[in-house]
Amino acid sequence: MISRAPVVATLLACALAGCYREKREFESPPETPARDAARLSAVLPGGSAPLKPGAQPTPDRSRLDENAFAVNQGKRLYRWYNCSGCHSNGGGGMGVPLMDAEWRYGHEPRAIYASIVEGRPNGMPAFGGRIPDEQVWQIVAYVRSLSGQVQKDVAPSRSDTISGAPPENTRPEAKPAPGKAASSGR
Amino acid sequence: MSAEADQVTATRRSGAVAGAPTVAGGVLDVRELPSFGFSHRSVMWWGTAGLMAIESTVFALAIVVYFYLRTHSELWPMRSPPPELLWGTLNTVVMIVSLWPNQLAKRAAMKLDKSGVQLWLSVCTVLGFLILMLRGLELTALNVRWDTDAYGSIVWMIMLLHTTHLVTDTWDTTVLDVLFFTGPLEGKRYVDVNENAIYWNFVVLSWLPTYAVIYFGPRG
Amino acid sequence: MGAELRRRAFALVAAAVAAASAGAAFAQGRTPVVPGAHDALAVAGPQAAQIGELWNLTVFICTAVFCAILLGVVFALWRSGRARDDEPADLSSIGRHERGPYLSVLWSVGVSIVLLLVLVVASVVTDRALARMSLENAVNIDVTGHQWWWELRYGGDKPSDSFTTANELHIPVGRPVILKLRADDVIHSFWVPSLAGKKDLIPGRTATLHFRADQAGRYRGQCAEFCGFQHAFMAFEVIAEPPDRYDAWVAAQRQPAAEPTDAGARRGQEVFLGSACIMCHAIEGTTAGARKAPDLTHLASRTTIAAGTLPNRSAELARWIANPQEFKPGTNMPATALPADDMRALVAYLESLK
Amino acid sequence: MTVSGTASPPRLNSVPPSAEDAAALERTWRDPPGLLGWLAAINHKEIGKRFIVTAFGFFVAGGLLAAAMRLQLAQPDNRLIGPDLYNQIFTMHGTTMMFLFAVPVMQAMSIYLVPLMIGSRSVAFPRMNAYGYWIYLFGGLMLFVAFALNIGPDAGWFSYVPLAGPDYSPGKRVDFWAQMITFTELSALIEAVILITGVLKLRAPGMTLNRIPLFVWGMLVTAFMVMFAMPAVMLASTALITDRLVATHFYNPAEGGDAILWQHLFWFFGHPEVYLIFIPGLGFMSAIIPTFARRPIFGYSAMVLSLIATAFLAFGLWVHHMFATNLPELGKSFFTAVSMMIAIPSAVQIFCWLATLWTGKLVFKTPLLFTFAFFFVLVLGGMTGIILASVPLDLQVHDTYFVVAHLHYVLIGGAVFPLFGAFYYWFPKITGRMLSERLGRWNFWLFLIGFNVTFFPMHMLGLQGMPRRVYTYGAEMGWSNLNALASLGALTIAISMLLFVINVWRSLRHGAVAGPNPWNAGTLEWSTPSPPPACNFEAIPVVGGRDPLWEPGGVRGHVAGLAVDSRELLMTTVLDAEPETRESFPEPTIWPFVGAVATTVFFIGSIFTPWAIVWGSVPVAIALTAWFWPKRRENTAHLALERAP
Repeated sequence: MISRAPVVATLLACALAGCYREKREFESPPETPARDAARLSAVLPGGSAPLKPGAQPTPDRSRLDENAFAVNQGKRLYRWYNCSGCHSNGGGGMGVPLMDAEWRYGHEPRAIYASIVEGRPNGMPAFGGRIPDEQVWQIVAYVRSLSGQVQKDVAPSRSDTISGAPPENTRPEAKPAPGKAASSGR
Repeated sequence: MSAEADQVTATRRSGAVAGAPTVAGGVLDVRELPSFGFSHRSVMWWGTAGLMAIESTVFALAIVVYFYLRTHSELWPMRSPPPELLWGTLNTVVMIVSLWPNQLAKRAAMKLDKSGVQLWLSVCTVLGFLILMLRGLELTALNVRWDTDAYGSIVWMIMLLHTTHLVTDTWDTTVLDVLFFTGPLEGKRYVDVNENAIYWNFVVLSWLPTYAVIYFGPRG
Repeated sequence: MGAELRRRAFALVAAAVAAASAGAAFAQGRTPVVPGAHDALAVAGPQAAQIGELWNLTVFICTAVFCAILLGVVFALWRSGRARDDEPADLSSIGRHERGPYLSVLWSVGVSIVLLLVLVVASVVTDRALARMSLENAVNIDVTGHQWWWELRYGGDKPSDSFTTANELHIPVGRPVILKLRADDVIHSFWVPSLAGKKDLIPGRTATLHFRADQAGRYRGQCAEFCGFQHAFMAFEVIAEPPDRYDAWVAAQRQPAAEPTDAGARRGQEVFLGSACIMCHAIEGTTAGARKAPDLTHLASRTTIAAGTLPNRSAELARWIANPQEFKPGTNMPATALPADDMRALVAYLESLK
Repeated sequence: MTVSGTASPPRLNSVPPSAEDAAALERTWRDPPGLLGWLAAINHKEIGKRFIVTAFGFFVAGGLLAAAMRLQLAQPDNRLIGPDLYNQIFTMHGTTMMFLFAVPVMQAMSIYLVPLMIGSRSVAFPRMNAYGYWIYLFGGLMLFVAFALNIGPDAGWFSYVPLAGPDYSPGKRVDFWAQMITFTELSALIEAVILITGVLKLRAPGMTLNRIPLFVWGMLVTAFMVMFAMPAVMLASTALITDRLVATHFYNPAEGGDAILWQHLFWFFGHPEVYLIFIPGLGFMSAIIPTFARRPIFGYSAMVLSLIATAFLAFGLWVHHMFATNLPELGKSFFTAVSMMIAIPSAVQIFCWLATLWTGKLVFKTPLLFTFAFFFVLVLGGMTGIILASVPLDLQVHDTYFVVAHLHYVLIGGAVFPLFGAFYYWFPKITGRMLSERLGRWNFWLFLIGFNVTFFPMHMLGLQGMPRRVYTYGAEMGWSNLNALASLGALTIAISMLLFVINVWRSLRHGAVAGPNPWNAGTLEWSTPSPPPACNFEAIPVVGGRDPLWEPGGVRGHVAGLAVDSRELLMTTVLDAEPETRESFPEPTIWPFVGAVATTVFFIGSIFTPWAIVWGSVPVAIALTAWFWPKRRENTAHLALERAP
């Protein structure tokens, strides 16, 4: 007879978590038509006029990193859009590593979103307008999983490819710290 | 004691049932029958046999999978050196040695010889834990991780499969051993010791092919 | 008339975009495509035909046996007597050899064995025949299964001769075709009932399938192995045409995409290259070179879009681009919301890719 | 050690037993009262009843899922159920029917019936039996809770990799599926060992191997098949879950794994599974037909031999599920031959039944009707099976609705119709009351008609190219009418099932009282009251024939000298069932239940973290040890009865 309420509450919480973790959300068309395509930057370093976040109000979908399907879609797009070309499986290469604790522009979903949409100096192209918001958020969720910032039961497991870095769902959480400009020469 | 033992062995030889009663006047009186029996006379024996049949199938299939995967890759082991022989071989030797006290425990049980069972069961228990320790060292010497490639995966699966058997039967032996010191005892417990010994034989015998596959599959 | 059509198309585009922007979950139903022949018993090639013959034999024998057994049951019911609920069992059979039943069982089993052997032999013979189809001067095509569409790569003497298309397999009538089957993600299965049996496309493996179409026509195929959300709409068309027309088609497909002529199309090309399309699609002769989705170099030459799901008309094209999830929930193509005029231009450009 | 004789406890002396002996036996073998007692129950009839009811519950659940599918497919381009939910529904339907209904319900029936048919007081390992039930129940509940939480598996009931692998099935859906396999297979393996041991050691004296009822033979063969088939799928699903959880590479072609390996392992289990659903069905047939033909079965030995032959052949044809995967020609021919030859033993049995009916005098009761459905439905399914066994034909109809039709004709015709016959046949024994014949006939005819209206059109749909597992189809494909018809048939089946439930419901209250042997059947279970007492037989009969209740001298006498105030059982020799020992059996205990709970925590935990295998095994070990540890009171009782060999 010891208060059953907390137990029930916990179970319910787990249940709902389970529900959302497994939800397969298929992209619905965005509310607002995207900006004029012609004015968009080409996929080039420091390309012209990336959209300003906020100028195009996009709904914050950072909660997607609690959704296994979205994170997995992010993983697929990370491969499809050749993010791995520079960042490899998170270990980095031409691009900065994404599996360590170092986040020059912040590790929060919105910051990563901005990095993808606006691009960053030293080679990160702006994908604004080329990758639909929904997909950007999926990639954001996946990128966070690369440094173990996503729950283990949500992060993807190994993929059907040559095993490079350890699978995302086995990575230790890297305590994110604002990167020092000093160590930017990577 | 010994007289009964003789009787046991005698009946086992002749295959007949000790003083099998017959129907007289529509009544078959069974009160004089023994209340437990060894080997195929006891349900435990059949239970253990079933268990061993199932697990033999699992081992067989696991080994089939091993060679299936081997035929599918031109390099074997795929990208890692074969496991080191030292601990595995040592463990195999210890396991084979452990068959002897195991056999003595079995024989003592058939003789319903309590002190004998206590002695040899304790020896088996100690050996069981020793073997588990060696198994721990073996796992450190496999030279491959389960997530390296398919070779590592199947090697680890087979090893853990057998380790599970070691753990369960060692635990089983320990519990029986304790019971023989604390009681309460009854005739059936000797049958349990007997079955436990048979099962240990199985655990050791199932290891021999496994050992060959794990350690010489990548070398052959 | 053409103008009229275009006007109606634009109206529809506007409607679609409006609906999409309003985030309308409900769909205005799918416009059906006109499917090619799609029936294992309506055969149009030697492979399917041989299977058809075996089918007739097997069905004949099986039906005969089936009827015989049913007759046996009915007879048993009819001739054996009825008993009262409390009637004592008839034990006369114990220890007695029941000759009649014994012989009839023996005979029935014997006959079944013989018939089974006939079927085994017939089956094996047919299997050999299927394997032995003559392959001289065959057309080689690489087929890759993707979730949820088919990539088709035609080889050539020179590397430059090879080209890629999707979801519409053109083959010459009367010439054998050899397909090299691969899968990009999960297991799919290539099946054109009217032409040949199916064959699985399995990741990490390569399978080959060969068949021949003896009659010109369109034959529908569909993925037969469950492959995820859109397994139901992973269809394709096999278009068997006379050799000359086939050669003409090949020649056309080898060309890069036509440069847009009118202003609308040119604008559409800009939209294409500046929006999400370019991330996955390829159009030979432009900077679009991604190969994650169907090659659109000659999109306008195809009769369907979205793996045989929609007819290739500007109206459907626009609705598809605006909201693919409406037609194929779970498909990997994202919704691309464009201003009405951009969408109009984009569709015009795609329609110009003959 | 050998304290036999001292203070000799009360034994069953007089045959037939005196009233107080009977009362004592009832006290001894009854399950304890109260909720704890309910959880501690180990009597095979109680566990068997729960098992049957649970399995039937899953049957209904699976049926509702099927109804949802038929609703979705009733019209083209239907948007009622989206692909995500539909994939979960058909996966749940297949999984439920195969793993949670078909195999378990057969074992459930045998848990209840076999001890009664072989003249025993209990199954071989009553506590294990209870544990097996709880494991099965928890595994099934886990799957449905997961489904309710949108974690329902969605990769099909045979979960082909890589679709079911880590890369293409994110989240935990498939892990729950794989773990459900672990639960049900564990339960099935336990029950198999229990059944084999029971049939070989606990038979009434005089019931030699060639006097065992054919149903018991069927279950014995099935149990042996389980022992050798189930390990394959356990190994496969373990590899799947480790692939998904700890990144092993069994099925990853890029790292030396192989997608076809899964198919080999799965079908090496999967095809025998069809037969371990089908063989008990044959057993039901062989139990019902002689009773209502009022004569012993024709060709007993031929029947037994063909059961065994079927079991062996069943392991030699798994590859006919994989003809489309590009295998070497010769191999395929071999599997074609075997797949067709397995029809022969089935044919032998069918002809023997025909001979029995032919030469018998028939009593038309509902159970017999259901056996006639077998002749129509199963035989048709067998014919389409021969089509599927032929490589070229299979390449056309494989993975289409033709296969869906075939497997339902085989499984429902070969197992479910006989099973319902068995329900009507043994319901009086289990409950003491008869089911209504009138409702029974309605139940039968609606089921038969509805079944054929549902599944026969699917043959045509398959030939017209409709693949299985599509969540909808285009109106342009011309599949609409046949699909609508099939959905109509499904409705009819649903109604007939409703009638059955009503029939059971009413008969439990006001069905006619059955008495020990309402059908004047010949086997032992009908010699004891309905429902049977806790000890099954107050005095264990000594058997002298195959149909003891029919043959003169079928019951040569009764066993005396077994304890009445302690759970004592007679062991007999394997071949000739000569009295051998009297073993003391364990009493009810809560530990199997606790152990099952611990095991459940262990299994579900290991879906989320491999460490659960470490910390989860501790409570399991504790529970099992406590379960094994002898209780003083029981021990003294046993010592009082003890007599060393």
